[in-house]
Amino acid sequence: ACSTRDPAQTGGTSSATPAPTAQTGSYTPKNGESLNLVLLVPGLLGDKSFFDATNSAMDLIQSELGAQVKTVEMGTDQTKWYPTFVDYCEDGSYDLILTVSDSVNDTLIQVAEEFPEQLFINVDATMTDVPDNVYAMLAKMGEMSFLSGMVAAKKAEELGVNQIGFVGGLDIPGINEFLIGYIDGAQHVNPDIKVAYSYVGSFTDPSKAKENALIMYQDTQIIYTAAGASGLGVFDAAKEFTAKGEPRFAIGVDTDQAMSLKDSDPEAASLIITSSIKNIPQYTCDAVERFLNGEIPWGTNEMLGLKENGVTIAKNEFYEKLLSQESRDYVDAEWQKVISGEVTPLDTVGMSTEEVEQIRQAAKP
Amino acid sequence: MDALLNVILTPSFFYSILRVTTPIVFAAMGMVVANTAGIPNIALEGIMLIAAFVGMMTSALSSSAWIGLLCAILSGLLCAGILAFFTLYYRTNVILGGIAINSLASGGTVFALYLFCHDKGTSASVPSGVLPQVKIPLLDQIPVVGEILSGHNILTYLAFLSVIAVYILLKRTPLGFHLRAVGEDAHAAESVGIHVMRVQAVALLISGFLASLGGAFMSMGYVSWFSRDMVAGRGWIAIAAEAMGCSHPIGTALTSLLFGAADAFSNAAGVLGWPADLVRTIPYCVTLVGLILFSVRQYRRSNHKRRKAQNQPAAKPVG
Amino acid sequence: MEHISKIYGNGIVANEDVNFNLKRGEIHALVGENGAGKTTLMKILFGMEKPSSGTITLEGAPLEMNSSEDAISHGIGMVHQHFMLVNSFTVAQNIALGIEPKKGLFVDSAKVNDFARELGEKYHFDIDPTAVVGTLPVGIKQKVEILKALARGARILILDEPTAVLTPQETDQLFAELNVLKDLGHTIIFISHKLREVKAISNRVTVMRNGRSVGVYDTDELTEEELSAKIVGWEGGGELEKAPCTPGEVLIRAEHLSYYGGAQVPVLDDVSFAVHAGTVLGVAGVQGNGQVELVELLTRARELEQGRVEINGMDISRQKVRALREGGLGYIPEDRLRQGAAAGASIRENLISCSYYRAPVSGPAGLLSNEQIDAFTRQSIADYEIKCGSGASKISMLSGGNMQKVVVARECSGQPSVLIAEQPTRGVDIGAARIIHQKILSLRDSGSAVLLISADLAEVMKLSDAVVVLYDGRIVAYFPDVSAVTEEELGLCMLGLQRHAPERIQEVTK
Amino acid sequence: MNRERSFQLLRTAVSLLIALAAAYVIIFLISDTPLEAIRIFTVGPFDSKRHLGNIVEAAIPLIFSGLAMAVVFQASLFNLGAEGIYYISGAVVSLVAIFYSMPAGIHPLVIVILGGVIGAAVMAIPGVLRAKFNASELVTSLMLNNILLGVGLWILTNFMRDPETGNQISYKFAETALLPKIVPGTRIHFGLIIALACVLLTYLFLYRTKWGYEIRMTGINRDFARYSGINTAKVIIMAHLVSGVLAGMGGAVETIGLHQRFEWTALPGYGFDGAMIAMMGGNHPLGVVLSALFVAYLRVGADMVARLSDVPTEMVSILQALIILLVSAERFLHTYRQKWIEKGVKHGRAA
Ligand SMILES: Nc1ncnc2c1ncn2[C@@H]1O[C@H](COP(=O)(O)OP(=O)(O)OP(=O)(O)O)[C@@H](O)[C@H]1O
Ligand SMILES: Nc1ncnc2c1ncn2[C@@H]1O[C@H](COP(=O)(O)OP(=O)(O)OP(=O)(O)O)[C@@H](O)[C@H]1O
Ligand SMILES: [Mg+2]
Ligand SMILES: [Mg+2]
Repeated sequence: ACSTRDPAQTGGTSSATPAPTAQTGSYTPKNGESLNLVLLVPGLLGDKSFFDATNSAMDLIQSELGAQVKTVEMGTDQTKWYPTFVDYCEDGSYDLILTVSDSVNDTLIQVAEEFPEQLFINVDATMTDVPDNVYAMLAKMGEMSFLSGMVAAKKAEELGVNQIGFVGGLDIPGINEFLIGYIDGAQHVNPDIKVAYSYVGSFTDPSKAKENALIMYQDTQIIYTAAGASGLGVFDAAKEFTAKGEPRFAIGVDTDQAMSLKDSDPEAASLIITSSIKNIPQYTCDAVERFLNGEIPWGTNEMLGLKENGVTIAKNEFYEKLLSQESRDYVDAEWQKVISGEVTPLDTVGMSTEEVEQIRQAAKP
Repeated sequence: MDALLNVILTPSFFYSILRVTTPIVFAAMGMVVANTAGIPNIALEGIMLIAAFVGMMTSALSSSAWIGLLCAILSGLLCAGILAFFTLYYRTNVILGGIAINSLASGGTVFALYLFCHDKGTSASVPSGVLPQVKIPLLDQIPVVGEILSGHNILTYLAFLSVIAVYILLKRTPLGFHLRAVGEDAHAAESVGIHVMRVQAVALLISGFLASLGGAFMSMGYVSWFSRDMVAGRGWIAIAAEAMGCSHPIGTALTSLLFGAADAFSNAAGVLGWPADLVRTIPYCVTLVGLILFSVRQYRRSNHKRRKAQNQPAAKPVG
Repeated sequence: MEHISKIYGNGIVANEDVNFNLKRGEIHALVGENGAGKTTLMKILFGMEKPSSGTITLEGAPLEMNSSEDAISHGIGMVHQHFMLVNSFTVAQNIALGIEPKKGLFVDSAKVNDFARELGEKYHFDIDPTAVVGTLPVGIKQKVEILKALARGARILILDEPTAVLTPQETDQLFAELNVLKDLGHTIIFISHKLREVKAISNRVTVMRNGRSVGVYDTDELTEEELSAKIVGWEGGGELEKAPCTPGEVLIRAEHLSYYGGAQVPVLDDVSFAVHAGTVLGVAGVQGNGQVELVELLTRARELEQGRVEINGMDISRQKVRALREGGLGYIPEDRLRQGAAAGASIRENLISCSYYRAPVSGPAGLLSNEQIDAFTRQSIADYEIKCGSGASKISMLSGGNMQKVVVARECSGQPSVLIAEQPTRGVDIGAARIIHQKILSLRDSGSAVLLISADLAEVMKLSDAVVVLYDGRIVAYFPDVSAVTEEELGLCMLGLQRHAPERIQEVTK
Repeated sequence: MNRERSFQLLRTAVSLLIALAAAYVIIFLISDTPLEAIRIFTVGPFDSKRHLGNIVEAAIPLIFSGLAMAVVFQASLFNLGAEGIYYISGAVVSLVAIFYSMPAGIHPLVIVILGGVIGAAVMAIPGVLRAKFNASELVTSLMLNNILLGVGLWILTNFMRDPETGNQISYKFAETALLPKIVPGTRIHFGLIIALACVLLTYLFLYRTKWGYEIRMTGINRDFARYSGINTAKVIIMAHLVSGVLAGMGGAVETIGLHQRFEWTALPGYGFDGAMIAMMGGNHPLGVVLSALFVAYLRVGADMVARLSDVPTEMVSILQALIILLVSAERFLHTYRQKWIEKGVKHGRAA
């Protein structure tokens, strides 16, 4: 019921089995009627990334499973998170408390231990010691960036250049997973390809991202951006160069950015080849369904990669327009190979700063 | 190093300096006017943010960038007016008032953004207006200079015109006289019947007007949407520039440019893969070092004067 | 002005049911002790303060004023006691401020200068319109202030202690100018603590005491003594007793002091003198002849350029201010608001600024002793008759005269062996001035050396044992025995019209 | 005098009421359950021990930064450097909290002292520049804030990032490094005691020692201070150092008090909070405590209303703006004040 999207669009096969509706599940909601869920966001909505994606998962869960849902922003001050969790645990009426991202792990573990009766799901995290009342999932950013890397490299091939670029928000592990996966994917296509990279220094400074991209675009045709709201600046820069008669392209992240810009800024949208996306809404909804069916492996942390349909890239009209059929076929083929295990992208999770440094230096122009 | 020079020694690098400097110059000129009247406006950051939002929103609603600009200016004036009302009429500490406006702006714009386009991050999903870029005839024919100076957003030109305007305002007009008199000695101004509160309110309004142009540039020139906290400290930089420029319009414009250049440089260095955390501090380091050198020089100069005076031959032999 | 009352925000009743009237073309003096409410009454008349109750009638019509702007438009002008001038502006700019002649959108700077010049000529005020005000001597500043008011068409001119900073000659000149104004039909209110001046210039006089008006008199009806009695509310006073002096060793010695301060011509030129223990050396001179620089050099507010100063045997160029004070230097500064007091601090805090860091005020571990401070505060308030709520109230709440007493109390408290007193009674009423004079003399009698710098000749002659006259940065005259000179003689020297021989001046270094 | 003070209280109360009323109006406009939201906002922070604890724990860093700012403000120096000091002090002490093992009582002590030393060292820069060369401390401190953020992030990335997590956070602190909780059922930690001790010490320092006297006199009138023989350059540096110590200790206390890792990736905002709190508290240590508690109460209330009802968190900043503007509006209601005082005087006369 959760996979409302056309599975064909995602390229891979959906792992979601046809799900029973909430009413038919083996679980009885605490209030006896409908499922009562709350999502505690460790930050603020509007990140255009996992917070927003998880928030839309809640809408999906509400419409597909008829659950009562609520989303709470806990803000950026970490010290406020614990009291919020405790407020909701003490309330006692929630069947599940959802949360998202690694940053909340410490708090989650502490609260889970203090409230053993309460069940929690972290929809996108790496956790080592998962308490028995917690279930964690992780979308492999490295693998979706692997796809982006392949797309970028193929596009570079088509343009006859040997360099692609990356603009990140901050030089932090979460962002570097994108970079490393991207480099890995690009080198999978062309081992000699060069990858320029830079960091904006903020997820909320699109103007600065634009400055970065304007410089990088001088000798780079394609830029993959993982910089939250700042990433918009990269598209703007691509538009500016293209307007001058020097076509430049971008790859977006987190949501299908071409489609979301299509109405407000068609020129920018038409330069976004694709976007790498976490399937958070789908797999979160799936997880809640599994919960209803009693199928959640509590106390574990599951990785959701290409194989599990945890991540994907956007295949929209612009993708078809900007990338040749041949290249697209190539990407699909390699995608299947990853699923079948013939190709294994680098495991970027928990990579040390030194390893990251080594890989990105090696690929630097 | 070569790579760096390749990036820096291009017209587009110098072009980017002017673009980066634009919002800073506007806000810094606002600070010059306010400070001259003795009422430092530290709400510039917030006013820019609000103007950026209002400009985006109204241009989206009206499908006209010019109406957007007008509304952005009105919002800047309104904020400055509120600040003036409280700090001048009700005697709220001016610094506290500034902090309050900044707080109002950072929360209020996100709140309004959410109401307006159901998004707490950016307004990119809403088509909003962009102010035109201006190709200057003849100038854009000249090879390098043309590339650097022509084709900027209209607000960039306005920013540099505002420097001249502020200079003339302060040095030549009656209002400028009153601003300076009030700033230097409010009692003296009051004693000749100048309405101190009114003059300071005008100063704040002018500074709000200038800052709102800087804000409008952010969302309607620099980029074409609003995103939360998009002013990202430029108002504070402007305050630093004004202090370093000793409240003088020209000096302040120059220090703003210095800062813009350092910022453009840090962008270039960042792209070349220098450590990102440290690279982002470059503009601030440059400002800091610049300020230190400037102050040390001032200090030396005053010392030097004293020493020179000491070495002067006595009018009459000692003894 | 009828039944005027004014209660300030801090609850002080500055005026209570005051009646005050003014006749066209008169010079009306307003006198009273410090804090009697004179300034407040005038500020009300000038629209700067709103009365709590009462009415103002101008030529039969009731006057409702919200700001000084309104007062100015009714032809009222005020010259405040503290200068209200923008220092970085020129004379002309200050005069034209707010009524600038325009050329299009801009200020017409040529007209600004012409306007000022014409105005000066019209009223026979000798000023340079292009001079920057901050560099001018006080006498000129005072004229600029008056011109400012006249430029705005003031028919009623309020002068709040205009003569406090002037020399007798300057005062005489001002009076001449005031009389011109009177003849031109202007009405003048004149506030002063100097009764001689009141007698000399005014037609009528209103006396204020404790916020009330005591009465209005024709000036000719009263003698100075009677007026004085009306002001303080009791008879008496009498001459200061001054014991013959007994000079001791030299405690202040200045040798060949020259000072340029960056200028081409010396501000001080080869100044030498010595002050002995148990004596008062008066420095007379028209302001702007180097007195300020001299004092600032002696107190280390400026770096010495040439020459040498010894205070209490210390070569001051090697000493910090603190060390000088430790070595027995007391200093009553000219400008109590700039240097002499921390306006935002309490009276008690202002009283301890010389002693806070050492026993008994500062105990072990740098902790201040409240008992000591309170005791000292109580003592000072009693000794100097400081009128205040309590030692804990802010010094800025005091009237100028009482503020001055705080400064004097502090500076004299440590029994300094050397006292530099600069305009010690500027703007202070008779009673307070008397207390301050007595204190200075008692210091001298107990063996201190006092250097007195004052623009008030009467004061110089009353207190000093010997007098030097400073003119154009040089000592031009030395009178070893004050009782043998007349004010006229001194005045001539101050104007540079008479000089003593170098040999005679040399005597002062002995 | 007393009448004036009681009016002051009255005015503050009225402006608080107006600010709250404005908040209620906003809540009414945007909430579907306004009455519930208002209840949570107003009394929520007091409805349980844990929530009361939230107020206190939120007030602790505010007290430190408020004190730090009060000291420089008293010297008439406008330095907003507490912001950067919180960050760098937190980052550096985290290294000690992670990589050194020490006995339980000693470890936090070392960390807090180290925080103070770092704060002093950083503040020395604007202090010396101001004292020696008259460089604007406002500008130098604002620039330093951003530089320290970069340096702190660099330390975090390169020396203590926990690769186990995908986030920009450090390894966990050693157990021994954490400040003990002192009130069961809340997270109030030993930092409160340190904060209150600092309040007392700062009060004594400012109002009862000769150094505090020098700072205040220099702040009120620098010419007067110089004339009195006070070495104002020394005083400027001293005020900066003391302020730096307080801010640095605040950063350290907050880091090991409520956090288990170093997890700030942006300036935490305490510098500006401190300026606001110091000014609202009249730059007096006791005023700082009161205004810190008040601001903490507002924030806890707003957090609660945001998390338990449908009012967004952004409302806090709007509300905060209103309250700052009104509460510090000296002349708000001043016409009534004048009447109130005149009446008092007349009563006094009549009696
Ligand atoms: N703005 C003010 N706020 C509070 N109290 C004031 C204010 N101005 C004056 N006062 C008080 O009002 C009283 C009258 O002051 P006023 O200035 O009118 O006296 P004055 O007669 O001019 O004295 P002086 O001869 O010293 O100038 C004094 O006690 C003074 O402290
Ligand atoms: N805003 C104020 N608050 C408190 N006290 C004030 C205020 N303004 C003035 N005063 C006090 O009232 C007194 C009278 O004010 P004003 O400025 O007229 O002094 P003044 O007449 O020049 O004094 P003086 O003649 O003694 O030199 C001053 O000494 C001052 O301390
Ligand atoms: Mg007076
Ligand atoms: Mg007076």
